Amino acid sequence: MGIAIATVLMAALGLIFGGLLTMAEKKFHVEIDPRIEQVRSYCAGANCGACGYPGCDGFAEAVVKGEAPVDGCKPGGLSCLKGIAEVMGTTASETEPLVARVICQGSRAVAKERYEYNGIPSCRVAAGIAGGPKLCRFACLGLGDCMAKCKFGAIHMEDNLCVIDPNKCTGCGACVEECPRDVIKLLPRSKTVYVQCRNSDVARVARDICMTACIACGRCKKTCQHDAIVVEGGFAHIDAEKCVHCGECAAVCPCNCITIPEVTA
Amino acid sequence: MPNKKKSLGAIVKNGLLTENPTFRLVLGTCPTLAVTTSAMNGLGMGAAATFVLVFSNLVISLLRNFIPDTVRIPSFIVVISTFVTIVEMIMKAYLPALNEARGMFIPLIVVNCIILARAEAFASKNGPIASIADGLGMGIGFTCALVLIGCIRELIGNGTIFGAQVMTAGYESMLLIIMPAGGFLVFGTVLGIFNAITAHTVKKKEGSAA
Amino acid sequence: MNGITRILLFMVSCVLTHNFIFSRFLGCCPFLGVSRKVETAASMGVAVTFVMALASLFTWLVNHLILIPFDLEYLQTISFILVIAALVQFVEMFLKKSSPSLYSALGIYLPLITTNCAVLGVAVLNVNENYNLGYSVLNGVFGALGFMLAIVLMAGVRERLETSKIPEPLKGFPITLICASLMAIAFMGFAGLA
Amino acid sequence: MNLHLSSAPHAHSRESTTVLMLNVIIALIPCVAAGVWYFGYSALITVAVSTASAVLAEFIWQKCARQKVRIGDLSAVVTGIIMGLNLPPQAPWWMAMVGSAFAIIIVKCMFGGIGDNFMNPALLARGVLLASWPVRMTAWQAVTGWNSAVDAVAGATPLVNPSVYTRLDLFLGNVPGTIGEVCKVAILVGFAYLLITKTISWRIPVAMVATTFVFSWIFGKDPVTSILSGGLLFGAVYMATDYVTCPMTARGQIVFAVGAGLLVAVIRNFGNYPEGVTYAILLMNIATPLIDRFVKQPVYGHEKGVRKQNA
Amino acid sequence: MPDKKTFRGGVHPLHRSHEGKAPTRDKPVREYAADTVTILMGMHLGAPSTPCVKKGDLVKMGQVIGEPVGFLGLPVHASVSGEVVDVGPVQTVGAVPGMAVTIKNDFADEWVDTLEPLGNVEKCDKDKIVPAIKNAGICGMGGASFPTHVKFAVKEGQYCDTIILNGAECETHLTADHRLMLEHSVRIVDGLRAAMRALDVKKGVIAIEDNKPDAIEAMRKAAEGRLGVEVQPLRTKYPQGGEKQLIHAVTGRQVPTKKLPLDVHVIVLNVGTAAAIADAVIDGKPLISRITTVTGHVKQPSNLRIRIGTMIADVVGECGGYSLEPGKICVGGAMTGLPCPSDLIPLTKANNGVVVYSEAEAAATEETPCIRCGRCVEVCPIGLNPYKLKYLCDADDLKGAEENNVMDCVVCGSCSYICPARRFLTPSFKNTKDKITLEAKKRKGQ
Repeated sequence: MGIAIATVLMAALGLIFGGLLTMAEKKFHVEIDPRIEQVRSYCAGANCGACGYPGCDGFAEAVVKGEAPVDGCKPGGLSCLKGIAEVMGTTASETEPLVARVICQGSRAVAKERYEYNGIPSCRVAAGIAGGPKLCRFACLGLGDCMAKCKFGAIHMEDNLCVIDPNKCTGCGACVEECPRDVIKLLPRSKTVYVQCRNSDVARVARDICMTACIACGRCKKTCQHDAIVVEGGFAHIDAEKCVHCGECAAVCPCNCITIPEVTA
Repeated sequence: MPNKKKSLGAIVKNGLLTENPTFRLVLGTCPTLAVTTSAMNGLGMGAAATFVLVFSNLVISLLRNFIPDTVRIPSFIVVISTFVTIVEMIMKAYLPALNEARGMFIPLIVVNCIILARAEAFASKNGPIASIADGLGMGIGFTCALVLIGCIRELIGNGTIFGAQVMTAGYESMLLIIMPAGGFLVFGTVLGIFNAITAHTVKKKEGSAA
Repeated sequence: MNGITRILLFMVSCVLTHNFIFSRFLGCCPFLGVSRKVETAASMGVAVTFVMALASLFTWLVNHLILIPFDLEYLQTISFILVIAALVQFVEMFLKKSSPSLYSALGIYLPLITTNCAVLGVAVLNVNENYNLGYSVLNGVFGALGFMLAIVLMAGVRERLETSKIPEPLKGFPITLICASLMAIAFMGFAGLA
Repeated sequence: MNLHLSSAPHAHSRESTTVLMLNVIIALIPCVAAGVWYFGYSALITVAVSTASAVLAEFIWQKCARQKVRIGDLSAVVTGIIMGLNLPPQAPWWMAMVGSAFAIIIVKCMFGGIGDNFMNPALLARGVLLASWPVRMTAWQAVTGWNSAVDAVAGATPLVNPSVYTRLDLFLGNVPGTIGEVCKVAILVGFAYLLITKTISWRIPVAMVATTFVFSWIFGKDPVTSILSGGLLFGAVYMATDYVTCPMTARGQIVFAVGAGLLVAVIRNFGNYPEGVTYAILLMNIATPLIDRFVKQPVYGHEKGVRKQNA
Repeated sequence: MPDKKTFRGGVHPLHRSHEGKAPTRDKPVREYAADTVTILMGMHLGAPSTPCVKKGDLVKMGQVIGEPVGFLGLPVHASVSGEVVDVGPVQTVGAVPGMAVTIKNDFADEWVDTLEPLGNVEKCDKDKIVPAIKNAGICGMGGASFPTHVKFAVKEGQYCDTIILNGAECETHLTADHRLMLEHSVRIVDGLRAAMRALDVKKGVIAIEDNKPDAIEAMRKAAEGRLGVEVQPLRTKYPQGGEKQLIHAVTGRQVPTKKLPLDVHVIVLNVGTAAAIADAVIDGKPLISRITTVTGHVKQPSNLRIRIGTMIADVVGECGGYSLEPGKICVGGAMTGLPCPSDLIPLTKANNGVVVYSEAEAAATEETPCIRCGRCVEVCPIGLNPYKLKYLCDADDLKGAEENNVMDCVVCGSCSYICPARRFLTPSFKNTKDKITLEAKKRKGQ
């Protein structure tokens, strides 16, 4: 008897609640696009904001609504791009992943200082005080504004200079935005040969304030067999399209402005 | 992430260490805090939870293809509470002392987050054998954590371990540790030490790899 | 002691002296999980209060109108949890519809109200202590308010901890637990108030 | 010319963390002296042990955690002295050590060190000791005089048995109690010093004591005896005013102090404990982040009526 | 008028050494003309002027050498007569070098012949006053260097009922305004009257901190019998001379957030600016010289009337040179002064002082953890929570900082001054304000 009542009771309770919940489910139903969840799962998940949306959730929603580009998540890299493209039913245009490079080698030893800065450790503040502690107005100040912004721990400060680990860098560009001196540039990952200076002063001045300043002597241009180098605005530029990474220009540079960073897998 | 290719041993180990429910996932904090005033209490609670985990995982895994998504959680809870009721009856019959001491927490196994979390995260997606292994691993992991915390609290707060006098006669036990505040404190500190050790080993591994 | 004083003291005891978190260890999961921001903590507190009030009412009714007459006390756990699960599911759907922001803020913790042991705990307590209907509901409401007080205070403290230089291994749950411990010590001051 | 540049301001007040802590230490000296006067050398030893272990605990933690060692800021010394003054005179040395170590390591260092503890370390440690060894923490030694051997003659604290002691006894400190709290004269001297050096403001101590006074009266106790007995004055002057754990704004501090004063009266009159100062301040410490959040001071240009006035 | 009005909060910097003013406050102003002057084109807020002379040109005193650019533009005048020896960028205290005209002084002090004096301030044509101010190149001489004629541009629907002359000089070390008020009190009142007439304002208040009783006395005497001019003593407290604080203290009104003093019908002028207005109106002379306090570790701290564009090295030389190895040289007082990278920096219209600090005074301070003492909250004249803002700024939470009213911060430095933990409060807030402004600009640009 007890078993019977128990069974009936449980069944009845189950039925009543089940019915109530089914009704409620119908009444309070909210449509959520399942694709949002899927897109979200492919994102890098750092909430870095590089895409311009409030966090990865915001980005995912925008992608599904068609507001954000499929390749908006730079930190996620190729796998993310492919994944999102698959969800959204478009094919991924395979853009070369970018990586942030520091266009300055003005460490404490080579770049002369205007004064000793002992205020708040912020490049932006230091840059605003009498033209900044380094004499070169294009120099990295090395106080770490970019480091604070990097969500991926790819940046550290060494000897008054910012150093970016290309293996940790996702090319999100947060540091580029933050740098008050525009010392950091996003370059295609394969472009390992580049000029590490953008001082536009005349050669005499540039050489005087920094030992590793580009003096626009044009030797690299003469050496380059692929016509990839132009000297413009007081310093040399390398055209990524034409450059074959032979490194011959680096060998002749009198100021060691062009270096071939180690390529690590 | 549940992976069907994982060996059973790996699943058990997962519950014991990698995803230890108490120290890694920080689930089921209420019983962890409430019953660990002595090592024995911890062991009893752990055993009860393990029993429920194993059987509810098994049943849910078997039923996983029949339960509609909307009533998933209620159905899991029904299964779990059935086994809890069984444990409750066993406790009353065979371990009246423990039941007297912390009896209120036995029905609360139903709402122990570990069990529901495992049902959601593992049993509803995996086969019965794997689910049993998972339940066993998680259960034992949980039990170990409870016993560890129970031992520490019993030792400092009462000078004994499993009821046996350990501290010398002159020891004046620190009552606070077996009070609620002490539960939070010991759990938090052990958790911190656990984290520190893990971080240390991870660093070592990275160091040796590089 | 007259009736009103007794009820008042009972309320004080529910909120402070026998605080669900600090002296009964009930509801620790959401207490640790949803106490990151004061606003979320407060809304969680409100949700729990609502569910607990309903739960203590319905479980009392189920217990006294169905289980006891039919001599089925052994079904207490299972039928209580069913009532609670249904209630929570209902609240969840309601929130999803009426306040999506609150819903997304509470996130995965809304289903976990079901597994908030405070809710089942209050039902079991009511049975163990043999409270009548009025006291059961009072116990539910004021116990939940005690929970809310604890979680909001905790959230305030945790917001402050955000800016603290807490050692790496202690960040997250460990420091929260230690916080709870220190708060529990302070709450001991209320001992004997009721 | 070797110029150092930094942004304005280029001048700085002479007060530093160390100076402020030193001020508190100086203000505590009368209390220590009074404790020794009434309870003998053992009181001095207790305070010394607790201070030494507080400093040592901070030093060890900071070394182990590879943090910068900051014992030079003297905050650990303050915590240690207050811890010692919060103990009964005949407290064993190991209790002073446990209390100080708990205060420094668990309440302060684990939360990030100076400035990051959300509760007063010394007070919380007192709460811990009170919960752990209630008998030892509430067995009071009668006043013995400065050079007597430790010979505990148990006496009831004035809170338990108010009629035994006159108000003058209470004021001068000729009563059993913890080392620091008994002598109100010494506390007031310390308070005056803190006010003169502008180390603390008058708000918290005055508002807290006044609130307790009023509510003790309402609850039917002799208000003067109430504020003179127990650790109220000591707590209000030295512990409720702890920078780290009280609200930042003037309004917040008043709310804090009134809350603490009310809780003291409530716990003393209705709770289990004869003394509520410890718990009252601790509870308000917990509420401090919320007070800081919700009790705001007017902001220039945002005040009510500013817009209207210019309309 | 009730005496000694003030505002909420504030600090008493260096009060043990009379705000650092003791060495110069009793020193009468000395005329000084340097061998060469380097006149910056960008001395005022707004776009720098365009140089309209070239190397080798001979210029006379008061001749326009820079043409105004844009709405906030001001002309720049030669402050000495002589030959232009260079036109090009020079190092400044700002982020980038500034265009400047360098003139070699021939010491003839020959004025240009195009001056147009308007005569008596009470009788002249009042519509010509504001153009005269603009043509004289007058900008705020208290430090912010906002073009004065733009302050007088009262828009449709706005009106001004009070002009306040700021003679508070609450900054440390500086005594330039103090000496000006003692020695040229009538000129100041003339300038105020000219401004009042130009805008039909009935009330002019000269506000002076009570640590300058002689100046209060002198100004009272000068104001006697002048229509609507009053002298208001203020309590000595920093930043009493801050525009918002001054308006609150004198009128009891608060400038609403993101609004200007004109929105509460007030215009605030520095006393120096008023004197310059008087010169421009009565004599038609442009702003080519100003009083600057040179103090700190120089051999003879003095108040000098310098020609605009004089190098710091020259004024220090005039004061006997450095008395010890300088560690820091700032233009302006200790609370808001700008640090100079060398002493080869030309002084501008806004530079009311040069302070030389020793190396010990300039040594770096270590930032220690906040002890939540609440002193920063107590002293903030705006009523902000600097301790909280600092956390938000350090975490780069611009939105949070903005919600906590960081944009209302006046960067007075009181919090940094008082902080016992030596935290870099003010610089962080300034940095965050700059970032927020930049973000807003970017968003607008999009």
